[in-house]
Amino acid sequence: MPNTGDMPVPESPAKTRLTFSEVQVGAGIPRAGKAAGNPYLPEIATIVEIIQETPNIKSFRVRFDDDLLQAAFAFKPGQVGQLGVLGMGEATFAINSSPSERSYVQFSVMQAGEVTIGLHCLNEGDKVGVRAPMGRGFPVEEWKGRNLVYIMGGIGAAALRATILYTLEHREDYGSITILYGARTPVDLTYQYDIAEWESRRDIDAVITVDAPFPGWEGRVGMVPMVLEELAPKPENTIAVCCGPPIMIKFTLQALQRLEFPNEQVYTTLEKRMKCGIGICGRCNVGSKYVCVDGPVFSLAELKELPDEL
Amino acid sequence: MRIGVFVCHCGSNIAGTVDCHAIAERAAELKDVVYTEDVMYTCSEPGQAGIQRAIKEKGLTRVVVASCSPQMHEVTFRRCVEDAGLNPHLFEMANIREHCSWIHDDMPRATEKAYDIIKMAVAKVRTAEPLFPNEVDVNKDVLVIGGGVAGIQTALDLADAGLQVTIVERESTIGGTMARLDKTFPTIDCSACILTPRMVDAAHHQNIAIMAYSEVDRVQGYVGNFVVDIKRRAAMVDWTRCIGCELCVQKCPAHAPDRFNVGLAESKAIYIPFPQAVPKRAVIQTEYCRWFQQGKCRVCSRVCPADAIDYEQKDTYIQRNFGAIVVATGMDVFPWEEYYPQYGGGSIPDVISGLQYERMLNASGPTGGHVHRISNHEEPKNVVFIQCVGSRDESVGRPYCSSVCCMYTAKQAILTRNHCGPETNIFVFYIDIRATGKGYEEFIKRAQTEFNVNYVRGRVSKLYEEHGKVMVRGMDTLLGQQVEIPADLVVLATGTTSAEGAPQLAQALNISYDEFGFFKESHPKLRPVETNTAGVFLAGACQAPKDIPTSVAQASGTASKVLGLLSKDKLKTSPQIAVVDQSRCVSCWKCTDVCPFSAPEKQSQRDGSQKSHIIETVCQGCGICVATCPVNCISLKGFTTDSIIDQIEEALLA
Amino acid sequence: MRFLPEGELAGLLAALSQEAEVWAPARRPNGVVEFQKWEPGTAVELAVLLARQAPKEMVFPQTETYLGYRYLMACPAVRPETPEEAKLELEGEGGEVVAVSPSVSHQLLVVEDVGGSSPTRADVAGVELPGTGARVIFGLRPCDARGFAQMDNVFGGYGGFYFDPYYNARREVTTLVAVACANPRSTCFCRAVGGSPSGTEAVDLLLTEVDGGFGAEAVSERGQRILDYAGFREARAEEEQAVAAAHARAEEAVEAPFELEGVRENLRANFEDARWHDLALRCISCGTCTYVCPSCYCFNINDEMVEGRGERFRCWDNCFNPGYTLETSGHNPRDAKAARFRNRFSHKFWYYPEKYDSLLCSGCGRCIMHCPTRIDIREVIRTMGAPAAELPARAEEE
Amino acid sequence: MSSTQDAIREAAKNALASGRVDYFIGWTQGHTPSEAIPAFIRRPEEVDRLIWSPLCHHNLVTFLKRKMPDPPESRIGVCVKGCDSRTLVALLQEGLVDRERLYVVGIPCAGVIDKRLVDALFTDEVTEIDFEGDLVTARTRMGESKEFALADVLLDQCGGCYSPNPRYADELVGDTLPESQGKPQFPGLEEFEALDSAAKDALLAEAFSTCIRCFACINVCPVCYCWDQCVNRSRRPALVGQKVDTKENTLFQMVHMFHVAGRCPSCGACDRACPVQIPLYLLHRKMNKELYEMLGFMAGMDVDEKPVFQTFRIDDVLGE
Amino acid sequence: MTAQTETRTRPVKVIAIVCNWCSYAGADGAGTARLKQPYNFRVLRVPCTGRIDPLLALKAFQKGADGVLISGCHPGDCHYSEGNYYARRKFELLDRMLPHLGVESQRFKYTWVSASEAARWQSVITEFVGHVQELGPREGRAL
Ligand SMILES: Cc1cc2nc3c(=O)[nH]c(=O)nc-3n(C[C@H](O)[C@H](O)[C@H](O)COP(=O)(O)OP(=O)(O)OC[C@H]3O[C@@H](n4cnc5c(N)ncnc54)[C@H](O)[C@@H]3O)c2cc1C
Ligand SMILES: Cc1cc2nc3c(=O)[nH]c(=O)nc-3n(C[C@H](O)[C@H](O)[C@H](O)COP(=O)(O)OP(=O)(O)OC[C@H]3O[C@@H](n4cnc5c(N)ncnc54)[C@H](O)[C@@H]3O)c2cc1C
Ligand code: SF4
Ligand code: SF4
Ligand code: SF4
Ligand code: SF4
Ligand code: SF4
Ligand code: SF4
Repeated sequence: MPNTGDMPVPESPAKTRLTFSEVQVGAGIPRAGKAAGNPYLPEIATIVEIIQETPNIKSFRVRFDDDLLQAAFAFKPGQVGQLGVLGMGEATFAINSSPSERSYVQFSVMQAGEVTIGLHCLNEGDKVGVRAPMGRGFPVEEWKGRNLVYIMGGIGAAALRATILYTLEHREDYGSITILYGARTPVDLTYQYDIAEWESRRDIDAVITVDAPFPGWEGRVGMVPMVLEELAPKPENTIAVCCGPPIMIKFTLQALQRLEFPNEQVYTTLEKRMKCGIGICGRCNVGSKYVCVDGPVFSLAELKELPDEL
Repeated sequence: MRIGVFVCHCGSNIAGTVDCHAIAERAAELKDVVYTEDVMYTCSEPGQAGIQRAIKEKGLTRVVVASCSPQMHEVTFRRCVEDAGLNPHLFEMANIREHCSWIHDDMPRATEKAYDIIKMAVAKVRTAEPLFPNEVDVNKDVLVIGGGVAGIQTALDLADAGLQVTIVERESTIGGTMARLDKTFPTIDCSACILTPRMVDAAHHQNIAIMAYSEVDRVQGYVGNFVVDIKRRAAMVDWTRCIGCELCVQKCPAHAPDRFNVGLAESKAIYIPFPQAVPKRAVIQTEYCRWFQQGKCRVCSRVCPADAIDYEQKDTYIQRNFGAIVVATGMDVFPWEEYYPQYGGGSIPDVISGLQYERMLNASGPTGGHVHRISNHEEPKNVVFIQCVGSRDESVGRPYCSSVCCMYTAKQAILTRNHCGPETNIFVFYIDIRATGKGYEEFIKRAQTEFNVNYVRGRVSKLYEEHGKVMVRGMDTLLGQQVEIPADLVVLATGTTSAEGAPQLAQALNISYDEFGFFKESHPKLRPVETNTAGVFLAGACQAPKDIPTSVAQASGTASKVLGLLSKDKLKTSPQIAVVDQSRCVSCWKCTDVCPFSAPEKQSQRDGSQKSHIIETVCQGCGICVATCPVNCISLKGFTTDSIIDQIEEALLA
Repeated sequence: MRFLPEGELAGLLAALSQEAEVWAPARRPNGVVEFQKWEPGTAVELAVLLARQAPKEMVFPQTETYLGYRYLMACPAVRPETPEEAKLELEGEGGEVVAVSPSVSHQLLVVEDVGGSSPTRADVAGVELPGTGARVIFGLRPCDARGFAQMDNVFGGYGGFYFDPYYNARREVTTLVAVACANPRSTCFCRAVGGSPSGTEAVDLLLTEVDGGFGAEAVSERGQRILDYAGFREARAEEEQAVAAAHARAEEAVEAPFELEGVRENLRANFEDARWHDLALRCISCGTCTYVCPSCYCFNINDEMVEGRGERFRCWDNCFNPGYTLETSGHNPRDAKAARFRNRFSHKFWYYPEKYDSLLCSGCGRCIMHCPTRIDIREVIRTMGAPAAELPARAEEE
Repeated sequence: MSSTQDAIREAAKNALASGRVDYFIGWTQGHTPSEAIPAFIRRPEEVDRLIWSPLCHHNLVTFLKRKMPDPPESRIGVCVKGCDSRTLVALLQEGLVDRERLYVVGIPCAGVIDKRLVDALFTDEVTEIDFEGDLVTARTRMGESKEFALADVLLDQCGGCYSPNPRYADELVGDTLPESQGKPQFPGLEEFEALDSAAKDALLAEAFSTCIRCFACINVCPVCYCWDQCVNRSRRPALVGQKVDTKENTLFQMVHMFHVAGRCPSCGACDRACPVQIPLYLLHRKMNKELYEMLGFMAGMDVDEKPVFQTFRIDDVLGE
Repeated sequence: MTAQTETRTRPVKVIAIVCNWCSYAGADGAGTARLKQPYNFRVLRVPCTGRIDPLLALKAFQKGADGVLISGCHPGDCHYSEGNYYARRKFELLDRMLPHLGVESQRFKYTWVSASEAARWQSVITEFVGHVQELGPREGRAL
């Protein structure tokens, strides 16, 4: 017999393989609507509104053409979706409308390459393909009763907006809430409409900062990690959630370490190149974890377990 | 994306062969097309207004007009859509007149073709991006390299227009070749009388700085922003003190050949080329100076009333910024001695070059304007001119015509007659006569008739000395017989050649030059004074052999080009240029190799690597680099690879 | 055990091809042996041990278009039809219309499934689709078959993951008739990864070539059905012995160049080890190894316009491809060749096992044979799968 | 032969011991004695692993190009045969490798074996190849053995090699070989050239239909250095479609071919790397023949020359 | 007519890629002079023949063109002074290689037509399309 050591080599995995008949009852396919059973086919949706957030970021509010699907569409804050322009391809974006918003689903798109340029060319009324939701959201249920610190930079706000909106809607379930949001210049701040509201609310702390002085900007100036250290949130019973460009995340995590946040209390979302979005095509792996199904949300403790290949 | 398509009938010019209404209807099916219309005359006032109205009312974001050739109306429509608030580059023209209706007569087939042409234009406009001309600040100072008549003219024109001009002249005085001439054809007016006042004007012009005895060492930057290192050669004389009194020259005990007089006279080791020199400053030619060669003397330093002599002087370098550079380095006289052994190769004293003769004729020249034989100082009885020495002669590598020799020979022949009287026999051996300028042919005629110059058609095969004469043996091809003339003086109409060091200068300036060292204009007909390097212009004989009127005319043309360039505070660059996607550039530098204008440069990146970057103001938008870049990371705005592929696809789709 | 006399082989294949498409190894004009559609007269090539490529393309084509669509514009200036009219027109053309715009837009987007080789979304479960009719892959080796088993995990929804309709539509109608290996190559190491030259994992019917014909053992019901073919007869005892002897001989001929024990842990421990760089020096980062591998399954999804129609397709991809992990910011977590290299082996012996409780290598040795510089997976595992302490400080690559 | 091998080892040892290079690239035996593979030697003690025989077909210049050296700024010693050296010269002409960081050991080469020719003579796996003068002995795993003349199994271009001696090297080992004078030969093309256009198309279509786009040909090509940015992978611009089908595969190969035009000396590395035996060599050699007839140009002959497509002559006699 | 003869006789599709300054203007001139030309070619305008990557011509064949014509300024007349010299080398190689890639040599041509050569444009395009039509459409080719 071959030496298998501690390496289990199952005889035939076929027994665990699903068949079409099983699939029809929906096993393993958590999506509703008529595309059930084929996770590759997009649902067609119509752009109902486009918001120019910054010079290179637009938010798209889309509605599924299938009203039933639109009504049934539910997701967890932090989950993502594949938004596609037919003819150009699909790309991954965080769903950033509130989970309670029933009339549309919002994605914010920064112009980067092929697909995102294609998206930026679209008008209201145009069609897009959507595959959503995907991945694992933030464990907002687990966080109940805790203080929350959101730390975000630039387009990173897109990944946290749904979560922020959710926790604000369920304000009573959480302790103190701090939102620290920074961008390179005031022009690069997304969600101005939210910012205005956050800043006016008394039950949360919203700190908005830009990297360098800017004509007309009277608010705070400084890089996010530095401002974070100034704010110095206490780690006790506090969850820190951060998202932004890689360099910002790097320094923010260091700052949190200095503030003595335990790894279990720090969450972030990973951006990896992804295509299928269902844990098959292979490219978004970090070790054996696939960002599209096991993430994009990870706690720092979970990340530390993974090979250092971010 | 919302595209509008407007199909023009152009009266019956298009509609006669193409069913414009039908294709306008069909174009409505094309992807992203949201509005179509067929119009009688799109370019007319109401036609344009219609387009503008549609842009506003239908929210068009891109426009295609199917009508005539873009060469005809692209500008019109670009302006039209721009006035309606669209970026002018989100417009595309489909040429269904010149390329369709006018060359066909079968309506169904022409209509089909016109539709394809529209599809291609729609495909192209779909990938179009809004383009904006870039603006760069412009330095308005101008550098003129070479202070011959052309350089002086350009400098004066520019200075009069208010620009600051610096003339960098290699010699210690400006003036160039013309300063050495006696009279000029075809008017036979005194060269110095025309030139000297211009030199003085230049010297005194408050907007002109003359840097004589200087050379351009290195040129960096690009149009509007050149950074030039200029080397000031050490004159061993402090020019801020020297007053040009020539005392030193008088007292200097060391002799040197007189370069200004082309060796016809001697000068001193300390030297001022000629009395009207501008600036009139002394220079020590160290190779002849006793102090430098033997370590003793210092006479000049002792006699100088201004205490200007400085034996310790070194070459100095200064850096200046300029917005434009005019090259006016002129031409040199062909070094005939090396190439014509059959003419004695310089060993026969009474065989001289045209320029030497020019000095001899000059009243302030070494002979005081007296024509005599070099060998014995006698007045010559037989003077023979030989044309085309070093011109139109493949065997010496000079296939081109030097363009001035025929004329100056005629001039010199006439002057000879004036100087030597009616007894002297004057012969001119010529191949044929090039007298194309205004009054030139008449001038030649006068030489032949009025001044009794014998024009012999034929080549001189040999010159040799015999019995104190220079025997001229040649062929009179008109008579078909050998001729032999015992000459007293032979003047070679020596051709011209590019200025010494021209190729090196061209390399420093990044401009092209031909195999003879003359600088290449950007386009012989359309851009005759520009070079391929934006902001670098040519004037005078450095571009090709020229006479004074042409040099001056070109110099003024150049000045106007420079003025045009520098009339704005900012340079607007054409937006249809190449750009590099640096994230994909693999630094293979093929683009820098092939670009005729040296637009791509190596740009250092934050990570220490170098990537190609195309200087917007320099790129002319030809796209040669695009077709050369292996990874295709350069895109030519307005003509991207993707847009070409899309058009091909549309053209081929049934 | 049943027995197929040599002369009956063509008959069997002919019989099978009555009911299914039969694919078998055969020579191409240039001499390369590949799985090709069998037609009467095609010479099946069984002497060469391994076809150039594993038959994974039968279930997982290199390029698979799964969605087609086109845009239909109807602009108001000259075409006043309603979206409904346009929709009718399209249906007339036979395309399935899955989206028609609401009245806000004048732009009609029509998505149609391209049909062809892929199941339509309406009836994913319908298995008898064009291009997915029953298939028999004949003459593959046990290691090739194991590749299918390993991909089955990924595409089959094992462990609660997603179920891939395209793969499975083909996989479910594919019957694997393997032929046991007689002369294993020097590159074979199936035994080291739990396989065997006569292994039956994922195999429906196993044939063993002996003098005079093939011993035949059905492994599955499907295989059993094939044995119904009249050309089979009951094996004689000496034939059964010959089969057993052939199995034993082949088993012996396969080396087991490394021990699996501890490999996964050691790969994890050696993740940062500099020896990865040494090993990868010779690699040219091409990806050949992954494309010839029976179990490498990564793919890419792209949209392209083909003849005026948009198509979305997936095509093989691999971790040596630079675009595989390149991120928007330009950052590439696996920019260096060594990192890409490490991923392939780690995936096969660490990541995949962690996720699917199995290995992602059947020991066929194709990656060694076809690698332009003969990178040897056995060597890599022997080196990087060993405890760091047991190896010289900086072992060289050979 | 063995003296050449000793000389290589010696050169490698010196280069390593003196600290001139960080590692040295030569050839060593593969997993069976029927194959040589590239070897990367870091320590002088290890130089005895280096071998030299007609099995050493790999063009090691490949390992000098972008992204190959590890760490990137390594100083590298490398062995080059005649044709390998011409690829190196092509890289040097364009300044794509830094010659300061190289130590190049040149080996005059009398030809290398085309192992595919040997393999084709057996059904079983060839595991051993020996050389005895001009005699080659091949043995299979099961013990079958055959002998043949070296000349019969050489790569077809090796026979009339125009330039067997390295064109560029810091040190030459082994005896220089006589260079064939006169017109270079482009062997093996006659049959292909004689086909009509439809037959050529059919031949290429069949060949390209089997391409799996593994990029072995491009990545192994020493003068293709764009690495991650190869336009064959690019989606913007989308010159080559990502679908793997005959038409796109053909264009894919055309990209490679036209991009190496003027830089490819037909070393054949791509051809030998291709797992599905697409006759890349045939086309590239044909192209080189045309280039030679067109401009008298051969790639990689002279470090100071420019590749033909990055320059021009006004008096090129081309076209009408 | 059978389907087969139909494809054989269908009008061929020719792509003409021309430079803006000379050949496009030359073609314009031909139009202005009402010089009759074949129907089945489509003109694509680029700034300079130096802009045209030979691979674009191959792409056109791959996409189904039956013939490809490249035309620019005469050598020496390039608006950018050097573009057509580079192009000349590239297209010469392409011209020589195409017959070996399964594309008959008459299906490709590179030539020079100046802005003043309207008549030359007419004869070049007419002749070229004629040759291609003689060969007929290309079907089912790899390239
Ligand atoms: C013998 C002879 C007789 C002629 N007679 C006539 C005539 O009668 N009528 C007529 O119209 N034309 C005549 N010409 C032609 C006339 O000389 C030229 O047309 C005219 O001089 C051209 O002027 P230019 O300014 O272009 O060049 P130039 O006069 O040659 O001036 C060029 C200047 O640039 C300087 N220079 C060169 N290189 C450099 C450098 N690298 N850096 C800085 N400075 C540099 C030179 O020192 C010189 O001062 C004659 C020419 C010759 C040779
Ligand atoms: C979980 C997740 C959530 C994201 N959320 C958002 C969001 O809310 N808003 C937003 O603007 N962007 C978001 N992104 C990034 C977004 O997916 C990429 O910007 C987008 O895919 C770029 O696609 P493209 O076709 O325009 O670029 P391409 O033309 O494909 O390429 C441009 C560059 O982006 C890289 N790239 C392409 N796709 C991805 C990808 N999926 N992930 C990472 N890099 C990629 C390419 O390698 C290339 O370097 C998210 C990414 C992930 C993985
Ligand atoms: S487009 Fe022409 S001018 Fe511009 S950089 Fe490229 S080659 Fe130079
Ligand atoms: S040719 Fe292309 S890849 Fe090469 S340096 Fe220029 S821009 Fe970069
Ligand atoms: S990794 Fe190599 S040996 Fe293992 S199955 Fe794949 S190709 Fe075969
Ligand atoms: S291991 Fe071999 S086949 Fe695989 S990528 Fe590296 S060189 Fe290519
Ligand atoms: S090596 Fe062969 S199979 Fe691989 S991409 Fe090149 S031609 Fe295709
Ligand atoms: S094929 Fe062209 S783009 Fe690709 S690597 Fe080679 S030279 Fe570069």
